[in-house]
Amino acid sequence: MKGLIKSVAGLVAALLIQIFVPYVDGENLTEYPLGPIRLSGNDLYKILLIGLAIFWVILWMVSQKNKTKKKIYQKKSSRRLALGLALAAWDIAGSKFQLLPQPFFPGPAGIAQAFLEDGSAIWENTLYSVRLFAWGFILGAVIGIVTGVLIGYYAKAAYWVEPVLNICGVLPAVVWMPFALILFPTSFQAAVFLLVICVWFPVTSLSALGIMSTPKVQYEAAQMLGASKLRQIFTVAIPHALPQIFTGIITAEAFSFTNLVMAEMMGQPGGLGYYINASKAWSAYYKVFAAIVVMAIMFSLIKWGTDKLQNSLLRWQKGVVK
Amino acid sequence: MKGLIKSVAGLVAALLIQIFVPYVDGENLTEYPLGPIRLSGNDLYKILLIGLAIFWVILWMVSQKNKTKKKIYQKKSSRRLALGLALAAWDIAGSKFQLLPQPFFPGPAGIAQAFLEDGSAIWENTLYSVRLFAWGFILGAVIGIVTGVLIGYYAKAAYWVEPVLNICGVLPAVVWMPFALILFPTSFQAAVFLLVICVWFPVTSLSALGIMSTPKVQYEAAQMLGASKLRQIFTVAIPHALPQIFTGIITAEAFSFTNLVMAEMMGQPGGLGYYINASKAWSAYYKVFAAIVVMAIMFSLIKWGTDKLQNSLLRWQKGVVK
Amino acid sequence: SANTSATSDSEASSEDTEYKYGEVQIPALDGALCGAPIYIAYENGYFAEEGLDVKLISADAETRKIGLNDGTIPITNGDYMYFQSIEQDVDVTVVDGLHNGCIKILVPKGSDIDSAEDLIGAKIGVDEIGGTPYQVSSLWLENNGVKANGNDAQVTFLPYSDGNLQLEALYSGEIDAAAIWDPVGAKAIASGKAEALLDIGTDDIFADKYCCFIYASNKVLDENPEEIAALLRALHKASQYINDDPESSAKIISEGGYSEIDDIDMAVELLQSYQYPTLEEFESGERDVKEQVQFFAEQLYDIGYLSTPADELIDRLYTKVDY
Amino acid sequence: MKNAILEVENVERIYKDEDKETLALKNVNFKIEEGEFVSIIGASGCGKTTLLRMIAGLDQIEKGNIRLRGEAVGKNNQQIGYVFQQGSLFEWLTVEQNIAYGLKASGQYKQKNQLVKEYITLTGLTGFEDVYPHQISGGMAQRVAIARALVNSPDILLLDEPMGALDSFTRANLQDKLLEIKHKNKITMLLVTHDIDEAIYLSDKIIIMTPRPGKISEIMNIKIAHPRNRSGSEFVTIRNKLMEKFALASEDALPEYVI
Amino acid sequence: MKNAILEVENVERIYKDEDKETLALKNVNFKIEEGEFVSIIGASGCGKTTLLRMIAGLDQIEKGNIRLRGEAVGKNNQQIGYVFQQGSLFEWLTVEQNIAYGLKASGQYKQKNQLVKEYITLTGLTGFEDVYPHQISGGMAQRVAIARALVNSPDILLLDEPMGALDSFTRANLQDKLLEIKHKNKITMLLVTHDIDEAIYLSDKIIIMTPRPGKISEIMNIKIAHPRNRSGSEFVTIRNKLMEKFALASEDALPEYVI
Ligand SMILES: Nc1ncnc2c1ncn2[C@@H]1O[C@H](COP(=O)(O)OP(=O)(O)OP(=O)(O)O)[C@@H](O)[C@H]1O
Ligand SMILES: Nc1ncnc2c1ncn2[C@@H]1O[C@H](COP(=O)(O)OP(=O)(O)OP(=O)(O)O)[C@@H](O)[C@H]1O
Ligand SMILES: [Mg+2]
Ligand SMILES: [Mg+2]
Repeated sequence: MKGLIKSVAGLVAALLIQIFVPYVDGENLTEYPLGPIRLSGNDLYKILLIGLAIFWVILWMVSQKNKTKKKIYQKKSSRRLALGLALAAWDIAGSKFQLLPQPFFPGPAGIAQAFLEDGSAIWENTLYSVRLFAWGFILGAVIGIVTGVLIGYYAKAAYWVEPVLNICGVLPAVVWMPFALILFPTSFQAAVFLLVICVWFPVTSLSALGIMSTPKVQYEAAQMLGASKLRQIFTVAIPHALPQIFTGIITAEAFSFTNLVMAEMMGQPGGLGYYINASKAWSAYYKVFAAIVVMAIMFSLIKWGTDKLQNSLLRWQKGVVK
Repeated sequence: MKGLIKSVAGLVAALLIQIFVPYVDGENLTEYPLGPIRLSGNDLYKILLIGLAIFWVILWMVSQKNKTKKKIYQKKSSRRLALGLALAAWDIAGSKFQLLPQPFFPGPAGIAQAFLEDGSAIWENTLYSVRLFAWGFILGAVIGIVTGVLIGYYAKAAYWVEPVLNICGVLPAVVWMPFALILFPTSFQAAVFLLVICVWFPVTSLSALGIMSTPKVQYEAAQMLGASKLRQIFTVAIPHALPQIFTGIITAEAFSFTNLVMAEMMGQPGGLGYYINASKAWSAYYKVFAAIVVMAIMFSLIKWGTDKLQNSLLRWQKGVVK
Repeated sequence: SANTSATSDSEASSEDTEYKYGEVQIPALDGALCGAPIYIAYENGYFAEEGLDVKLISADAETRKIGLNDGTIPITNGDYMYFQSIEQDVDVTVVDGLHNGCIKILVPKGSDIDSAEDLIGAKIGVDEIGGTPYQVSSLWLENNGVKANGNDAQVTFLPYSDGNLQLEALYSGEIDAAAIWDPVGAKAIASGKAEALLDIGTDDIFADKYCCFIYASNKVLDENPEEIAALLRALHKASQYINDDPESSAKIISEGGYSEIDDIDMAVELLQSYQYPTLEEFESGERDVKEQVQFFAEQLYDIGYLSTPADELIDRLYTKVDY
Repeated sequence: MKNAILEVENVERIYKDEDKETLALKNVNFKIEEGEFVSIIGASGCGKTTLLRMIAGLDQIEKGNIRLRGEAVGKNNQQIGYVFQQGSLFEWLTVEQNIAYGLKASGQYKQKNQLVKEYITLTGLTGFEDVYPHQISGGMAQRVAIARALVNSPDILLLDEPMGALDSFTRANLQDKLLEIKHKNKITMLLVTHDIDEAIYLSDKIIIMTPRPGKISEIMNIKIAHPRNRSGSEFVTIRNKLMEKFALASEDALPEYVI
Repeated sequence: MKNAILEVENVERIYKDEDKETLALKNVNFKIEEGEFVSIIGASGCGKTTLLRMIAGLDQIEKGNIRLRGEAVGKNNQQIGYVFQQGSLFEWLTVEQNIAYGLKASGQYKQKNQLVKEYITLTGLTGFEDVYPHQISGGMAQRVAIARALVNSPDILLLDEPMGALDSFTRANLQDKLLEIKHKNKITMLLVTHDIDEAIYLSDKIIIMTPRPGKISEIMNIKIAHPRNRSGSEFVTIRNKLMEKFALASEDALPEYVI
């Protein structure tokens, strides 16, 4: 019960401030139609606050059945309180009293406004980014794992690929851009290439590390049991390297995400990076922040997916590493 | 002897091609004064080739005295051969027959030309970049280690800082820029801040990981020997985490280097990133590449320094990790 | 040699000068020729004469905007790109004009495209969605009956953060036209691989109108209008100098390393085409900055790039400074 | 009767987890006299480590009393030395630095640094002063751990299965070393072990514990003169007696797995 | 005389390093008969592992001959099972999957998968089929390693100190298990060990090796009937004899450290 109150209290504070504290400059946000009703950013922000509060109430009810879940809920409640208070403070500083420099730091209602105003554009650009990211990331990860395994397993491959890896790893995107645009027929492919490059580097080097650290005795055990070289790679080297491969993939995720914005400045007709740049040019920072919110959600989802995959593939590790 | 011949052969090939293969468009590079003589990019390139060859001959002579060194020299000779041949091929494709798309990919002589033409400007901009990088990197690393130790040691700190870390870690530099510019009085500080942010994230998370993985028994051993909490942090937690701290620092190096270019677009009076952008405005890609060569050398030096430091601080690890 | 020698020059020449306004940062180091008066004012000591200890920096559009807003940068050169920002309450205003046309729309040499209508369905490369080439192209297209904005737009704009890559995309057919800044645009024409579909130096809509304005920080303007005035005086002297002697101007800029000029003749040609005003023109006010700002604001409002009518916005867009 | 250096009175310990409680120790009572060598022997999980940690002040004493020379033990008690089962050496310090750690931590390094050399000699580590832990064998590492615990001159040395991971040759060797140190420095030692032979070979007194909840089932005095012969008839008799007890006490409670 | 299943003839081995050469094995000759349990015992570094690896085909045979049922041994010889000292289990496979690995690798899993269950029962691992290696104790892990090596039905099982890292309770338990398996499956076993008691308890024949260069100093037949009593007089006599030999052979060559 204490956990629930703590969790929701912050949101309630945020909601009260949104409702009762007036705008210092009497700012009026335009209302936009959303289905049958008309909403302003203020309304949407309020709805989101209430929605989140309801979600936490439901979560609390579900968690009551299980001691561990109950504990986790309780543990997280201080953070939730802080989040609510932060939103309230931000609302005051960003929207209500405009203490933050405007228009650079809009309040939460301002950002909500962007979704109402530009919802479909944001959605389309998100889809575009997802497509680009998926191509670049998956290709880069696959190529990275293959190269990593080759380097890790064959000393010859390491001898030749390592210097290339060391050079490519630090070349800034500026260098790759002309190369990519000239090499590939479409700029979409060029942008994918840019992402592939920046995923490839960490995935390769960490996969190689994982493969190299496989103890010789494990290969020998497999050999004594009749496993061929190829089988040894697939049933010994790769499973052993899997934790490091995942570390590489997670590093690459953050890294390629920051490069997505740059890739979308290379002749792409859309994407969140494109949208951010376009909005920034006209100082529509509330739209910039809206895009960032989308990116944060996207990143969380990707990370969540990777975590799930990792947990299921590395369940044998549970309890080994703290 | 075989190693020596192999090492030098590639350079000789590159030299012969530079001397005897004519430019397809009869390109004449301007000569610039260098001390008492006048040189063109072709001449400088030739001098560098010869210089490198002499260096390898000397290295070979030194290595003859020591079996291990001899072996290493021998082992590296294939790579050296490949480097020489690559230079030769690049000379043909980039300068002589101009097979690579111009002006994006100048040949080696073209890049050498940039150093003759613009040597002192490159040098000054390099110094500027070094200053910016040093500030950002050192500050970021120090703050990162301190935060990492706090997070790793105090669960409370982890509880509050971790969400912040997760968010900051993936926000692209684009997002930080306005924030940095508004927050800091001078744009130099803002640029430093940008670097600090991108160094801080990997150093913190890896330091924290290192501290957290310290076995409890080691703290207890120190406690039984009369060590205070503070002493435990400095003599147990930090030394134990040092390998991971270094991993963080090395990751951060590559990461912050790619961000240096961006930071220098933020109101800086110089720097290699600035130089690259200015050169690009006039399609002077040979200068862009010259700056990249400098950056590569700079990065190698920094990496070399880090390696030295790491080897001396982590000499207790020698032989533990392969 | 570039920056330090320049710095030491100005230090030597102005050792006895009292710097009334202290150190002033001006963003100019972007490699283009638009900022020519700034380099000239710097090199010829006009800034120092006005008591300004100027430090030149390189800054992208974003950095300039924020610097102006915060007052850390007093003035900058720029086009219509900040009109929308002013509408969004960024504390910036136009105070003067700088020069005429420096943007072109290029098509590959021998292309079939030779009018705005031919661009229907085309892909147009720009440096930045929302940037000046984007706005210029949109204005031109809409004026010539082609929809450039909105869901029913008849063209697609694609951003290329590097002008050279934009050209490469143009040559490879990835885009049909490139709205591009000088000097990249001018060089492309000189190389014979591209031709201009639109040159705003000569086009009816844009000719005889400023392309680059001088923007000032409202904050500095409130706190220290004298400083802005001093800056403008220095720039006017430089403008006059360029007008008088484009050859030595180009030489000064090249030798100072402000612009990596590799073709001095073209640089001279460009400087001339930009029609830097003379002191006389400034004083007579024959080139009415306010009127031109209003004109472009109206145009942008008409096509939907501004959502506030020009009349309401003009007081924020333009501020008269007495110098 | 000699002075009791350590008194354990009615000690009890319950581990509370999520949903279940484990009674780890119940009603533990014993005394150790000055200079004695006492072994605690019992199956895995019977609470030996828990007991030792409570004596060392690493775990809280919830019920009962533990007194060292009449005073209740608590945190940071430097009169107690502790040798952990394994992995407690500081990998980043040389052998010598590891041994000197306690003196530095307690600020006595200046006055007493000759002690470090002394213990290096005593534990037979001469020549390995500047070597790092990963470069030495398990047997040597445990000797370093012992030297490290001794350098602060504790009144009593607690050893938690210090030889569990060693092979039998090394083990025998280290056992002799331990006796040598004990006699030279007249130090009281309390050893936890799995190994019946080891307990008999070393101890004046063996405390036998039952598995969960850990209770003392018997305290046995060993009166064989040193050096003891592992194949001697006295030795074999005691071993058989102990073996029987264990077979009875923990037939199917043998520590087969840990999950 | 029974059939010799394994013949080792004049085997020699030199390790060539940077600047020095180590003569690891010299003039090694012995035979093992079908169904025998043979132990090799010797100080650390005397070349026991080297010898075992050569028999298994993991190291090259430079000089001499090793024949299994009359044929020279080579790579990928599935007639030989090998149990490594430790750390050879596949951490990412469950107990059952580890044991099934050999059958899958040799493509016999379809026909013979009931063997996996059989060996799980035989090694007493029932109930732990779906558990991962890090969740079980060292003793269980070695039983998994043994079951894994047996599932391909090798003619001979080589064991390289499989119990080195176990405590004495678990060790005794595993020794009995090993004998049980041997008798049930009539399998020939060659065990390398440090532990004299272990060798006596298990073997029909003990091969004693001298330290560097590793040579066979004696081969001793143990004729005590099973189950053997570790405190029995026969046992104690043999142990004393062996101890003496070792004291002579390796007084100051005791394995004190590895650098
Ligand atoms: N932190 C803990 N939380 C819950 N239960 C614990 C904890 N520590 C130990 N236990 C339980 O307390 C009992 C005694 O543990 P302890 O480690 O003292 O045994 P031990 O005799 O030292 O065993 P071993 O010989 O395996 O080292 C065991 O049943 C164990 O599972
Ligand atoms: N790869 C190698 N290179 C050089 N020398 C080696 C190598 N492997 C083993 N040796 C040396 O050969 C000798 C025999 O080694 P081996 O591992 O066979 O001994 P061991 O009897 O198994 O020892 P332990 O009981 O410690 O396992 C040792 O002196 C060792 O130093
Ligand atoms: Mg224990
Ligand atoms: Mg061995």
